[in-house]
Amino acid sequence: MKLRRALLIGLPVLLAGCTRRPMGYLEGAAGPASIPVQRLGNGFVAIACAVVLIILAMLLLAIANGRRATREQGGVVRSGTHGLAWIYWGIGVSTPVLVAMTLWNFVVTREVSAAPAYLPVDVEITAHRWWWEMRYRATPASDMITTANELVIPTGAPVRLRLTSADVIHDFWVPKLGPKMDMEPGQWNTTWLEADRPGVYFGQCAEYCGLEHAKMGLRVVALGPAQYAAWQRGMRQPAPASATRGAQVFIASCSGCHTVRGTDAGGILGPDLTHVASRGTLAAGLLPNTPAGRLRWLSATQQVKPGAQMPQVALDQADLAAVAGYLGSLR
Amino acid sequence: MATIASDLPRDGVVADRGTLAPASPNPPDLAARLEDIWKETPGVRGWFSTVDHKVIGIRYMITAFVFLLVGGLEALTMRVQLAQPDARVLTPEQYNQLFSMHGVTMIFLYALPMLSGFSNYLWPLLLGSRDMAFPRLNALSYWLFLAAGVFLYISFPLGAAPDGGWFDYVPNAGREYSPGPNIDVYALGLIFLGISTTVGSANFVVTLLRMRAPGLSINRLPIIVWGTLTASVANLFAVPAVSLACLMLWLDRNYGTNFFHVQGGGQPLLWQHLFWMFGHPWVYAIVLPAMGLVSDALPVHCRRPLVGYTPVAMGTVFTMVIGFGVWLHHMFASGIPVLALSFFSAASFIITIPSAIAVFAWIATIHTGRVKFTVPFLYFAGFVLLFVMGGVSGILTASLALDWQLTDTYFVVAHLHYVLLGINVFPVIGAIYHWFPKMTGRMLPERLGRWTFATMFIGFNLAFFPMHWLGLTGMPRRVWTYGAQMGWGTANLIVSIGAFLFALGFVLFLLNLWQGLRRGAIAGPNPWDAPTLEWSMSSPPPLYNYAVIPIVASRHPLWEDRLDEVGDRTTFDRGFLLDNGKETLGVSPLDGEPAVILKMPQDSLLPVSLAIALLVLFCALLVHQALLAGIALLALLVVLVMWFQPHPSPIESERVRMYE
Amino acid sequence: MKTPAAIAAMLACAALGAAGAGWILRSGEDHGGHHHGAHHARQRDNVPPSPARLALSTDLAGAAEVHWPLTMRNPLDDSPSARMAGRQLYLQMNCAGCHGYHGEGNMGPKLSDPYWIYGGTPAAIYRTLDQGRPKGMPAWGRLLPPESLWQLTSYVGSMGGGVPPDQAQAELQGDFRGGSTDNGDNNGAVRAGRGQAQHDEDSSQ
Amino acid sequence: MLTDGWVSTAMMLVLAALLPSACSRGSQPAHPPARASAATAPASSAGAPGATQANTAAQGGPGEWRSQARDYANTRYSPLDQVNTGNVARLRVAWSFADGVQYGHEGAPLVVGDTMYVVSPFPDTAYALDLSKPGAPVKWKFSPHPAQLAIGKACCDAVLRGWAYANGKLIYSLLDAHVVAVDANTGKELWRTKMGNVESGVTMTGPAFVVGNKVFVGNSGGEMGVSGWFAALDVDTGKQLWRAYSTGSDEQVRIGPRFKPFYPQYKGKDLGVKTWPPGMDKTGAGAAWSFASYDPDTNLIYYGTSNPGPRVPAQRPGDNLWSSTMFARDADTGEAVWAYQFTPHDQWDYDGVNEPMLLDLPINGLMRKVMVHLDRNTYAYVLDRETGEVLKADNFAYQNWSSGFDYKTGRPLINPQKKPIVDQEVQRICPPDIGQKDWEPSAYSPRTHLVYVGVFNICMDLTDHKVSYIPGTPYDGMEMVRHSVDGPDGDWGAFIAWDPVAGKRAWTIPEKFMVMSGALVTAGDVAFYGTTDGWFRAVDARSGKILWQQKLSSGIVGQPITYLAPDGRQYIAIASGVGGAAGVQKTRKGYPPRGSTLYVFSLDGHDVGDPQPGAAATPGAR
Repeated sequence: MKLRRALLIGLPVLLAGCTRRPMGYLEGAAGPASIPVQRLGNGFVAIACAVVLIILAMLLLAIANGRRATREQGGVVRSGTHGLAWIYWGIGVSTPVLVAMTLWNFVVTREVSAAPAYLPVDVEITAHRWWWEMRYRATPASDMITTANELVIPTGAPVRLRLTSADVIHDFWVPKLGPKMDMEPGQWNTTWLEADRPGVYFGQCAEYCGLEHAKMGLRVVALGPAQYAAWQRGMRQPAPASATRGAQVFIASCSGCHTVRGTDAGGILGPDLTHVASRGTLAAGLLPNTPAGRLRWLSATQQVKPGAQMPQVALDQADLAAVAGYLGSLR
Repeated sequence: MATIASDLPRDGVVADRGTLAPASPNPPDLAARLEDIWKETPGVRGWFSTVDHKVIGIRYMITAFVFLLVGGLEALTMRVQLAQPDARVLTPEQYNQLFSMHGVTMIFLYALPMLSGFSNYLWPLLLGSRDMAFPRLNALSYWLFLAAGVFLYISFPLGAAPDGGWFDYVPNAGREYSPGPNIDVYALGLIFLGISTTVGSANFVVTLLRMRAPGLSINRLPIIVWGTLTASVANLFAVPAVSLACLMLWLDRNYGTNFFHVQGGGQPLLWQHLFWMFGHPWVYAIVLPAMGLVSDALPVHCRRPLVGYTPVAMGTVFTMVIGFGVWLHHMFASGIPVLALSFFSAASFIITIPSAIAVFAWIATIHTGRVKFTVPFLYFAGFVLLFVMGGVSGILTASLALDWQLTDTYFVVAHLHYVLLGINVFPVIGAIYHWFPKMTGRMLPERLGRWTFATMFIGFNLAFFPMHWLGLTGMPRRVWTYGAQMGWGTANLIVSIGAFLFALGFVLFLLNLWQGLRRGAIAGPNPWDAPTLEWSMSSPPPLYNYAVIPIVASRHPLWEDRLDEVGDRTTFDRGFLLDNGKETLGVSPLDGEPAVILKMPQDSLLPVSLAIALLVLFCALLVHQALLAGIALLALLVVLVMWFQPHPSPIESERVRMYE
Repeated sequence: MKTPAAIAAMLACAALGAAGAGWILRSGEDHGGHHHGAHHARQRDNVPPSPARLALSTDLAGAAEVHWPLTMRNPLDDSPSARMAGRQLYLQMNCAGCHGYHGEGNMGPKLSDPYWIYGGTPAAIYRTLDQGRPKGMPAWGRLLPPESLWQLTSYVGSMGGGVPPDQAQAELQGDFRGGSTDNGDNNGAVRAGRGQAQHDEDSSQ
Repeated sequence: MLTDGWVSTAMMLVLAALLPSACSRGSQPAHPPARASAATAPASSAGAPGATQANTAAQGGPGEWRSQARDYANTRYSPLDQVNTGNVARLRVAWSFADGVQYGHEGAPLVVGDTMYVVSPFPDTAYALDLSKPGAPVKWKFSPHPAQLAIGKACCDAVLRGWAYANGKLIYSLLDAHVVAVDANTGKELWRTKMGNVESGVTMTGPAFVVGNKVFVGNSGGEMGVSGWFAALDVDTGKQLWRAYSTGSDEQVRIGPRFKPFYPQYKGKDLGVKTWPPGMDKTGAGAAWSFASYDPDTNLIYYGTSNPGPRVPAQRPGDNLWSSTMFARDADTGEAVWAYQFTPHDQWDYDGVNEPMLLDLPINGLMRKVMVHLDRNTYAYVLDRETGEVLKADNFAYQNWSSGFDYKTGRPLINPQKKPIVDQEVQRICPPDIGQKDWEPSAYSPRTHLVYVGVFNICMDLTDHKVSYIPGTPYDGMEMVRHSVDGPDGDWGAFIAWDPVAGKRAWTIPEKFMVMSGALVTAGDVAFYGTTDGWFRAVDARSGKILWQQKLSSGIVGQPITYLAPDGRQYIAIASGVGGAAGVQKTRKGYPPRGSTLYVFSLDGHDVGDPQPGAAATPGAR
């Protein structure tokens, strides 16, 4: 419990520690599945800039030369076939560059696409419109962990991701940790990622998936091995029994769509809320998971995320506050 | 700007040869006779029944330009929404419909039709012919394009516009996740438009093979002809893929088939394969003719022939051939095995080489030429830079590993706008400045033209260059809004400002067109002193184009004297005189030897009738009105029967009269 | 030749502009079946005062007693998106487990014929969903907001047996012989299946 | 175990039985004399010279039918032979009785003394019929008025699969998850015990089973996300003595030091929790809704548990113990002694509830005390009933979900092509959810050494849907289209004679519909069964030749019995009232309307009042 509280307090600190561009992949890559690509990307961008500048210079030079010719010789049509040397030299120089880039590309492709032989963490992620369901595979089955919208991983360990979708095509993308991979209904795509250092990494659905594609965010929280083990232990616990008004209203009005293990709430349409209060955000990265954030989400669902599958629950303010309070107790 | 402007010729007085008589003779008695033979029905009926390629070409361009403006307005609306984080100007549905319609409009209703317009207008002039091979088919392809455009836009005011993106991936576009008529409009609209494209492409291919002046062998063809030919052949292979995909989608949505339904054993990736098998060749189809426009028009303003005609022409064809083998690079993240993807990645690298040939050819042409700072030149020179930028960013996305980060980010948005705007819109506008005198007989004002170019060029780069940065910092595509914490606000604001500046450029351009039409200087037959055949006649050209079909001897018929080329000279004042009814010359496919005299059809209401019948048919299919669909189908058959009734066949043995 | 073309082009521009403006205004109100909040505004504007409004804006589940005119229409107008949302709910709320994946009935009554135990008009179906029925039908008004119930109503009515609101009296008197509200093709099949359904299900109902 | 003197004797006899001269013959009296009480040590059973045998002894006299299967071993064998292959064609209706309830009639009437007890499906009305009078008038009627709510919570029709008689009481489960005891003489309610909460989907359709002073019941609702259990109640007070859950901790499952499963995968702490994703064991079903059997020698009670919940396997990775499992428990304490899971991680709703039949069979040359269990998954298992070891596993019908059986691990090998996929249709999985044999009980004749059983010949196209757990609603998710193995017009069922030793069919009678009635076999070497389309047939137990048949008013899903009335005549009774799982054939042509009639047959249709052709003072037990 203490650890989790420490984690919660630590979250904003970790967030603050992130770069100003949390989705950028040309800086701050944090694992073996993303660092080679970062190098490649920076290299290619540099080459691209150089090529554009060289061509720009050539173009300006050519225009200047052409203007000079006009000034000196007037606009008389010029005959002759000279000028082909430009093409020979141009292609002669650019083709080796291109071949080198292609080879570099393949070297990096090989590096990041081949997952390590041993992947200690194995997570099934199912994309829904518009949130993420994570299921950590484990033996025995009772060690499985189900959570949502926040992928918690240990640092320094490669994580296998098995990706699918429950509805339309989505795409799993955490730029600082690894490549994109589509999540397609009826198909399991696998990819992997690894974080070398603890932190919170941003992700986002990268395939257009309808109305709220924009608001399908994701967080990857990388924890040190000890913290990760503590997190695992915590996640395997059921929710504590509660007889509060909030718990009652939750069971009566929310259990059709949400699961809180340890209670009668067993819906699977929305995220598993057994430990919802331990997550950093609500509604797939949209709102901070604070008392105010929870209340706002419950009382203005369709304003905060228009079109979300969660309807505006028809409860009065007191009940909404009670439910928000109950959710806050699910650590 | 001032220094550049100082050495420019005054408006309308571009070339001293501009006021000379056309090279192609048009003696009054012959002109009167041909005028009489070729004249079309006047009035409203004539407006609907014309089959003149020049009229159709201009209509194509105007309609496509209107769609460009509409698509641009859609884009501006989106840019208002995206100008700041967490904005609420638009709802997500509105945004999704807007970006979908923006894509569909620009790619399907602007980019190719605009080039088809140019090609329609220019081909017979460039080829020394009097019309396209199938004039009525030509009219039909325009009416179908218009009808398909209207069909796609009917849904807009009803709030049922396509909202699945122009790529329309299933299952998001399936009935389950898009239950309204939105996607049916898309699917049927694309099938509809596909008919127009196919018909038009077939016409271009046949026209090239048979409708040329004697002596215009394929090694003398202007590059625009190579470009459009390549694009047309590609379309004939590519369009069926998307038409089939759309038909399957429509059946899935309405009749419970399972082509794409996972539940019924279907495969969503099948859609992506079919779509991109079409989509990627299509990208080249809307780029290669535009490159051809530049390759033909830029040298005029550099006062020399294009450097490397043969490599550029062959590069055009080569690009298209490889272009059919790179579609998987749109699907790098879809879970296809890496080995398979690697081939497509490599092909995507290789495809840059022919484009690089063209770039170096253009730069060499400028470098070794005698540059005149005309407005078309500005657009073409600007285009070369934008082309390189679009191409180089394309190389980045060709990289499999890097594309796993780049794909579906704003980097791709930047890339594709550099490609499609840089390589299509800029050349097209340059080409309008270049060929406007031929089409209207008046010059476009240069001064405003330069301001227009500056506004557009700066606006364009302001709008799209920061998108590279946005993409590299991870902003995903197709998002209706984004959070403030992502740090994308400033760049997006710049983009939006740039977009409006770019739009201002278009306003100036329209103003420019208005000025040109109203009081542009009289152009004369060849204001630019250009070398190709279309400049050998009066501006605008007569109805029948060539009173006497010229006999072509080189690539630059009007520059032959000055280029010191050895060998024959193109003859304008002696050639085939075809005044025995509405007729033109057919030649052998490769060498351009005269083979046959073709009787051309009169103007006809059949094309527009067929288009209306099809429009009704598609509307009926959309709303499931079986009876109405049956009636439309019947009308369709009646029109087709009338269309195929016997008409004068080519005359093999008739004595050919020569004009001496 | 060119003048008419220019005029036509401008007219087209104007028409498209007007259409676009109209669309932005219109679709700002209409959000298909997804937008719960937005529906309130639209209903208030377009639907004459009726219990439908109450149903959408207040919690009826076990709260204030509302008198339901059987002839009340579904405030969602049976739009395709409402129906599709209803279909989703039908699967997600385990309705299919009792009534079958295509409404063929099993533990619960068949829903694809016009034989209804508690009435087949939208209002009657809504009430059944909302309050439950004694032989095992749960009261969904507890778990689902009214909007969702109307979506379910829309879907259930479309399975082949829905009674149009204006046929409510005919249904009460046993004179209703129609099929679903909009699918005329099904009538024959539905009528043929009715006898079967009755003998098959009457014991369980 | 062999130190037990009785067992050693049995072993020697088994060896003797292997001699050719000792091979069984139909004319030999293979069954032991009836015993007065089940509590008596069954030494006599070992004395029978048959090659295979069963403890067919039952409570009561040979003419009685005091429990659903007549005996603890679940054989449904009657020693009566008045009706035999020679005269069975003379069977005619003697009388009939309709309770007017239109649900499936699945139970077997009980005959105790001169009274027949029948209980209708929901609303579970009990009737005592006086067999001493012509036409068997109603002696008393008892209406328990169970909650109506239960109708909508019972997955497969509001049925009742049987009732029990003990110590002058008629005891049975009510659909609304209560157990009620009625005075067998007066029809007055003696006690009623609430066993579960029907609102959350717990119903009770299974037959109560009595051993001594205890009545055993289990719950239904495997499709509703209930927690499955099996419980023992005190016959006199209705007080619960013990309850063993099918999932959960060892304490809840009553797994303790006595638990000695044969296979290693069942060894370990709290496997009823660990083989489930966290929390899923609470809704993991494993209901016990079918027949139990009892071995007086070891005081073990055997019963199977149902499918895991939800039926969609994607939601519950793991073996999902102890669903689809056979339990052997101490009848007094409920402690588990062994367990065997027929279908680990059951992906097709195959359950494991089918009746365990306790036989002594020569397996691989050794006489073994075994349990024969024809599972829904199409394997006919022969288990060592003392250890839970699988001795034989043979397919009794067509299946394609499994590519074979691994005797080393005791697990079936799964055909990966037939695993369900969420939201995708997997075609032609055979058998479908209800297996190639459902709960309908088989019969065993010690005279022919064959098991008589109604089986199916069907497959399904399956689409799985993930489901939410919402208390009181189906936790199900299987969308199915069932069809015959043999194409669109193929037969859906058959009645077969199964040789459990050879592991093959002796004969087969193909049937258009699934055979969902129980089987009965008598010492007259006649086997009886009914069909879904309403035919009640008598067949030669050795050849499978149909000797007599009668079309009844509705389809038959009940269990035939035979008894002697006070007039000494042998009667055969069967309920006709289609329903239950047979309803999956509802849309097929020829499916009969519902009904509610009990038919009683006798030779020439004579009833108790009719004159006797010849005195038969002690018929049946020759």
